[in-house]
Amino acid sequence: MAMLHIVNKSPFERVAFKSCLDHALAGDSILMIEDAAVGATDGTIFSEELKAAMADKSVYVLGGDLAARGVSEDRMIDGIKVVDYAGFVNLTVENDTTQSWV
Amino acid sequence: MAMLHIVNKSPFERVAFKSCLDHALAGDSILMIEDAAVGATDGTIFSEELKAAMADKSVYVLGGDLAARGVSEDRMIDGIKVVDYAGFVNLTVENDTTQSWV
Amino acid sequence: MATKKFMYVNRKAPYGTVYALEALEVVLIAAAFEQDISLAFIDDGVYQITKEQSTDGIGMKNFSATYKALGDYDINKIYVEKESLDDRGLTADDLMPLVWEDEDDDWAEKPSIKIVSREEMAAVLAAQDVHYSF
Amino acid sequence: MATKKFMYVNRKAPYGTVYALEALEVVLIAAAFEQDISLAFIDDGVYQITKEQSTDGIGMKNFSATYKALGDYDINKIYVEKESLDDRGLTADDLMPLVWEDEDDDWAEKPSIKIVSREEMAAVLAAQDVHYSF
Amino acid sequence: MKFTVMINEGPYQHQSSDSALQFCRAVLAEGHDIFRVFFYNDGVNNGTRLSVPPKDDRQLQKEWSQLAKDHSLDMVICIAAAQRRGLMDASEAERQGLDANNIIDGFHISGLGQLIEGSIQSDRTVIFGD
Amino acid sequence: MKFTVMINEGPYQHQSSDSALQFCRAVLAEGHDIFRVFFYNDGVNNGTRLSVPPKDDRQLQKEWSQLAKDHSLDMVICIAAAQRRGLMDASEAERQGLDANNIIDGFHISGLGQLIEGSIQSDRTVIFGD
Repeated sequence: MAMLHIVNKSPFERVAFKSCLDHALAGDSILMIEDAAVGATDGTIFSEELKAAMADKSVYVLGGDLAARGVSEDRMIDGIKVVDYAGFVNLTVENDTTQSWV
Repeated sequence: MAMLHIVNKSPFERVAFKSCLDHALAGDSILMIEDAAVGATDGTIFSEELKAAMADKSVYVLGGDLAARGVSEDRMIDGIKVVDYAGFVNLTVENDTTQSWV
Repeated sequence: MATKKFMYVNRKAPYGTVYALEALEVVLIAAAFEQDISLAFIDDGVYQITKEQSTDGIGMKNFSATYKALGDYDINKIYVEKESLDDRGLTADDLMPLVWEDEDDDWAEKPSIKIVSREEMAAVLAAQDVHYSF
Repeated sequence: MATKKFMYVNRKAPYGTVYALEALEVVLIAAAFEQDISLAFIDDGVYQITKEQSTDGIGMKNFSATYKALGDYDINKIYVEKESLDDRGLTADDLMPLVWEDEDDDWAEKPSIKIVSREEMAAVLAAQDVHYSF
Repeated sequence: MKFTVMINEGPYQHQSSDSALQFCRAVLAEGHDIFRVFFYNDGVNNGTRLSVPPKDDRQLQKEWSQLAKDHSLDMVICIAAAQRRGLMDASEAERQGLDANNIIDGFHISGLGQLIEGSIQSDRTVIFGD
Repeated sequence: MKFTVMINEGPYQHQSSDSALQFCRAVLAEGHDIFRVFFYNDGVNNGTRLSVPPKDDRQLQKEWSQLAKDHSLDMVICIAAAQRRGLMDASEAERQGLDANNIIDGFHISGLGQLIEGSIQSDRTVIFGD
């Protein structure tokens, strides 16, 4: 049963994102929305932790939320996929369950 | 100009408490209210950092908030002072300014 | 109606925000729907079930006793993450003794709380159909 | 009325919550009161003044241009914490170039942003009379 | 697929309401069904008709109301959460002896059972909160 | 001493309203003055009269209202924040062409300048938020 983990909190501000990574299993997907989008940036105090998770999990970011916070896509960690809301919906369909790390 | 720093966020949940400690100066006071009260507990992943700050700052906790979260006073870090709302008011009076680390 | 596995993920301290209380209100209603209900206490959520909570000083209602009633509604799968306790200097002894009576075992009183590792918690979460988080 | 030193402490990312926008609305009103105004951007607050914010994808108004207008109101003490930028992989080049025109220097355009260390930021905060945080 | 969506924060203060609104629109655009939208906690504040945001800002409460009308959505405000926060429809206001009500068209007030039933009947439950 | 207190969160969802209420009571009990209480952001939601919390819960909006009456406090709801969130007094509702209002006695609606002026006039400004 693959799970979509939806995280909406900045990894620099709250423990929710870290907690999400600590509980996601291989094969799961993680979608960053709202303030969590800043977590897609490479070269941060959080980026190595997210890269490690990407070894066996897929990571997505909602493009609109990334752009709103002034982070251009060329600053992202390689391998993170940018989705729009249609892509968000598809992720909830493709995975068996969703969990929001609010 | 001594400052009262009011922090209301759990140190295990958000960066606000750490940020408060990083910006408080010697002689300042720090008051834990609401969810921040759990930060008064000794033997946590946060307690050594708070103890270090106590070398040159005074640390207080609102007793009602501590009790509400099931932390008894004998579990607290030595030297933290328990205050009630009257004590909270007095701290705002005794310090020249207050800053809330919301 | 179909039976699904419902997981209530509790990650926030009580009283500072309403989430713990309003999550509990959902759990109590859910009991009437005869679904498979589990509760997880992770991160600051472990403070929701500490014993000896007293709200006299903050003017709010102490709702912690309600967790003790969950066993009466056959809600007895309560998972608490050991790493979350450890980080906060807490142990199982700091938690309320939540129990249920096993009808199939001459109504023997049994503990509802299972202390699990983070790895076990991840597996428990993965086995659910619906994840409520507040 | 007396003149006080007002410090606006901005620690949250824009758009995810309303705090950045509603803090900015206070700053704009405050300009009319002829007080000594400073802004601090600490922690995720630094995202409030990143350049090239685009809100087309989220249906919200892009209010970042308003920060550029602060100079016109003689609000030109804008402190940004270097450690907060570093932790997020950002540099001064990622921020909007906020400027003001110095009446006493033939209206020369001067930068409003001062990148300061955490230690310097602590000293700046300590020198204020009123701290607004949202 | 059938979706139930829960929103736990009010409009403007958190992005949850915006995100959920865009998500619901995308669910419908992708050809899926929304079984129910459930507003809980401060989420109930999305259901007021007394909001008048600045002209150049989005009109969240009205946009939710319009979405409900356009797609005949079942949008439920939790009664217990609404009572704490002062969201009232005409009949509930009368029952409580209040002199006014403030709910906007498209929302209706009901119990928490509607959330559970929504998750049972739906293929996916997606939660937006703080 | 003179205090101005700002509250940035609504009732129930966050403890801010509870904490601020207890703080204000203590300020008065200690013999100090409250120059102004300013409700901003979701804090404006403390000013509704349509709330009917469970009987065994605290009645935050009514307790604020009572405190204002008992001590003749100046309790201001920010107009811009109130318009976004649907807090209206009779005259503002009429001006906006709305059919109802929901503000409780003891609060009044005014501009952000009241906050700045409060901080200028007061010896201490204390902020309660999320």
